[in-house]
Amino acid sequence: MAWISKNWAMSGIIAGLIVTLKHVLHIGNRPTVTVQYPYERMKVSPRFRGLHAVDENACIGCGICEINCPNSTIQIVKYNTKWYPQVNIGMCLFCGLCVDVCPMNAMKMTGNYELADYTRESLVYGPDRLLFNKEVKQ
Amino acid sequence: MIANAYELIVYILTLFRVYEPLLNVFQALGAEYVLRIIIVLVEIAVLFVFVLLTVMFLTWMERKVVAMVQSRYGPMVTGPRGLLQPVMDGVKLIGKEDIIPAKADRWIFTLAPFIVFIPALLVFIPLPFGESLIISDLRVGLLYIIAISAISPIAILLAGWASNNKYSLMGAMRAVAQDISYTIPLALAAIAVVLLTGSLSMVDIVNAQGGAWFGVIPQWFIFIQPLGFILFLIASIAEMGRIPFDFQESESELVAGFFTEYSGMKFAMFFLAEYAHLFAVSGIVVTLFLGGWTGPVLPFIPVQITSLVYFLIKTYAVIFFAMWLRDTVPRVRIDQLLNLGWKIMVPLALLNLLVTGFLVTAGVMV
Amino acid sequence: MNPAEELKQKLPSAVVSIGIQVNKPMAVIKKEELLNAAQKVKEMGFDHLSVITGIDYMDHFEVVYNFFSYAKKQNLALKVITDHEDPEVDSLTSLWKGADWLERETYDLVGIKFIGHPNLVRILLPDGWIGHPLRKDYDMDTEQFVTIGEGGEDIVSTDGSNLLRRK
Amino acid sequence: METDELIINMGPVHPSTHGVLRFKLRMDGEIIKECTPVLGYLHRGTEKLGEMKTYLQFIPYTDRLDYISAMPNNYAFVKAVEELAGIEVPLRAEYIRVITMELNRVVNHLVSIGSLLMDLGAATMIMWGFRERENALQLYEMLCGARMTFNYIKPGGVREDIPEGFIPKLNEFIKDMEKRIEDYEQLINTNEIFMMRMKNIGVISAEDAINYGMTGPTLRGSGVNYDLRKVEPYSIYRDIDFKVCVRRECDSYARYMVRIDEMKECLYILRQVVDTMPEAKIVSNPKYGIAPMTGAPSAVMPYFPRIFTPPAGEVYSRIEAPKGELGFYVVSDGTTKPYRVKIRSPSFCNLTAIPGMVVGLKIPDLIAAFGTIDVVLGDVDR
Repeated sequence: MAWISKNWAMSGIIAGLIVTLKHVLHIGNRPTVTVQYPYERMKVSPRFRGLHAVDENACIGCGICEINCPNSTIQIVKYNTKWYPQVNIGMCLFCGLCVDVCPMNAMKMTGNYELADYTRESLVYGPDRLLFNKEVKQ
Repeated sequence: MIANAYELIVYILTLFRVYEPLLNVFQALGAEYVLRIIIVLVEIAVLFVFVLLTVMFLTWMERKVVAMVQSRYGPMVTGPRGLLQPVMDGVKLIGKEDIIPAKADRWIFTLAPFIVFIPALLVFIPLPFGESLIISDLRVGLLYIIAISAISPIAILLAGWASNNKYSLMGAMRAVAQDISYTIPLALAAIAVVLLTGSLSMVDIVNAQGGAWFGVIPQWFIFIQPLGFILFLIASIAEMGRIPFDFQESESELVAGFFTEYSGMKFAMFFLAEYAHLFAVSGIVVTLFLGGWTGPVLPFIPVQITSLVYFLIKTYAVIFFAMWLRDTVPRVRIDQLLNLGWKIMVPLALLNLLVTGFLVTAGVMV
Repeated sequence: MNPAEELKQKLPSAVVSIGIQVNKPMAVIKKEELLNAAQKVKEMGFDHLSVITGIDYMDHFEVVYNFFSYAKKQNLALKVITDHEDPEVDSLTSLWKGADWLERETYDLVGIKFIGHPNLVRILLPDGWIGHPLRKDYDMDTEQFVTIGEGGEDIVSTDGSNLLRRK
Repeated sequence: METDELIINMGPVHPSTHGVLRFKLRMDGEIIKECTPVLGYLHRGTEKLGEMKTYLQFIPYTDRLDYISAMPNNYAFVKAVEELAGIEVPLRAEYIRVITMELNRVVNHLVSIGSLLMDLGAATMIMWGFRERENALQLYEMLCGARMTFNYIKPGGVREDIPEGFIPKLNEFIKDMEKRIEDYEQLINTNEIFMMRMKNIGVISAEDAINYGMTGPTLRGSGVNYDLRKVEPYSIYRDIDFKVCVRRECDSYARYMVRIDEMKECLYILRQVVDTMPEAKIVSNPKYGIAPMTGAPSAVMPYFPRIFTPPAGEVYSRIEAPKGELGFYVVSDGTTKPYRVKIRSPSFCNLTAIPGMVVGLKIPDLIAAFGTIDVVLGDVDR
């Protein structure tokens, strides 16, 4: 009898049922937390490490980011008579080392995280898609 | 007094003054039985459509309940609050490739989903959805239900064997062991109810629970048979194969149990059968222990409608309990399940039966 | 007295030299005496074999065993130096069951054979892999392709021409 | 009657092997006669990569070992390098490191308990665990811009100082977690079915556990009072008041309970660290870095070593990661790249014990025992 009361009194299961019922009825601070992604988006923090961005005026094309990239993601290519980094997002670790090492603080990482694409080629972000401050030059 | 759905249809047709002319037409052709067959087909079609819609609703409800427990929304996109999600799921499953494994037993593999699906629908025939809302009030209704639901383990075994997959086979073996050991306490608990009513007919069982003590407390068998109710509920959850007793699938152990290899529409049939079974078993629990469709009679509303509403409310309460339990507890182990079945539930059910029989014979309970 | 010195006192014949490996005492052990020394180390209370590291130094291999004593809360490292041609050391599986996989891993990646190991097969790489990747002379340019044979065994080949490959 | 043994391949794609582990099971009906784990499906050659990358470039790769709790991996490698080069770390950086690591311990145990319960059939717990984990990940995102693979701890400090609003949010998280853990305990701890599944399953005695080289919560569940944070205090753990959670039952339930207790202990540590954090905003060692050429300190860490060459030597340094003892054996030859990096991953060593634990049990028990061992395949295969 003691064995039955110990094992089959089901007090633990009943306690569990109460907790789950609390969630169903939203009793006590138990809200629904889902963010319905394509319709609503979470705000990313200012430090978020997403797609790169390169300051066109600051970048000197020195290639330090290229050397320091662990996955050889970055290549320095020629664009509009100057040299700029080109990032292959498909291989990028988003570790932020390129941002850390940039001596001119030209490299930044933006909050853009929706980087999926249909082809491998379109994952290579050339300077035309990375540069900002374009209007300053003209 | 309208006894079953056939007579109800006849009554409605008479009410709209179309039954007589129709009958005359068919009698003139000398084929009265054709009309009868048509009416029977209509009622069966109505039942099946109702059951299938309920099943689709249940899949939606299951996901919603799980989501609510887990602080999520569940399906939200298709239709209002995702209500059309089951339709989309159905469309998706129909569109899937129907894969038959190379070394599977093709015939049995194809046949098994049907053998699972058809009994799941047949169970509803003697189930009273409401006053006179019953396809056929079989005099052995309860026996019929228990017998029909005993077919599904055979189909599961066929499916598991024919898949030629070790996980499927193990799932099937578990399902059979589980079904056999839980049908016994299920039947024993039901027999205790039969002792009280003296009839296997589901309608009689419901009618026996129609009264009320002191005009307030309904005379449901749950109050007379609390132990029997608990045993029946546990055994029926085990019969349904839901957590905490979902050994036939036991996703994290046997991948998906006996339907590991199934895809497309065949998988959908297992899926539908599972939820049809859930609905049927909940309905049986309601009929046997929770007073079936009985409830306060309201004026101006046909008793058929109110009784159907009462029945559905009670059934959904039981279904909600099953879903709620599923979200709370882990799965027990197969040997623990069998221990529970044979060493605890069967003796308790026998004890319950003995006490009930004694009390009925002594005239304390009628 | 640190454990390395203690070991040297107890087994003077086995210990070649003692030193410090960044605040952890370390003893270099003769290859032949490893099992003996390990036995002694275990008797001294070092019951936790933390890691086995094989290092390729181009002209010789070093196998480093890092021990820890739960009772004394002390660290000890044993180092064995083997030649480069045919690196072989004694297996410690008889003393520490945990050495089993660590030795298999060392065999797999560095290619050091452990004499007396009950099941010295590759653990991380598929059977039949060519070369030991953590050796300095491992050929990094040869691509190796693994397919699964009829019996479920791994088949390694350097010819990937008949495989379905992404561009 | 003639019976035959059944060989079952559990994995590499199986719902409850937590990734791509494969168990070759020799079964007698439902009973396991022999269990052989087959590893290597996720082997990425991290140790070889360590030889090819510079010290700083290798830190992002350590994130990918145990991706559930990446911060201790970062720290373990950085600690090894710091010991090798003798770098001093500012106090505030150490505090930030401890905050991130303890937060990661909470995250790891949430995922561990959640996936254990999901394997046992109760899917609710993992969703609850992920719900709270999300809050922690948002904290990480605030702190270092990434949610799982941080690359945050650097030799000589951390990458950036904590941002504004981080501490209040952390306090909120701690407060919230304390309530949530009560929920978990009410849901799981006394559940009869859970106890039936976990008690006396996967028993491993203290001697065996030590002999197998198990560490972390799995070892403490066997009654060995051992925690590197206490035994060899690194960082600022010497000054922190906390207790080591030990259970003596040696079974799966004990290991689960250790994790629950550890979560509570982590919250206690976090509270202390937040309260006593030094105010000085120095989070990196200026001796080992160059200020950016533009002069003004950038938004990111100003003194971050761009080229980093520790002296030749070798070091073995271990920390108490959430899963157990995580060690890095680093050999330096005085160049910018390590000569050899050996990773002693806790998951790999803990998994060693599985074949011995489960013989004679059933498949569901294997899942329960395996779930409480808590492995991450990225950590096992490396």
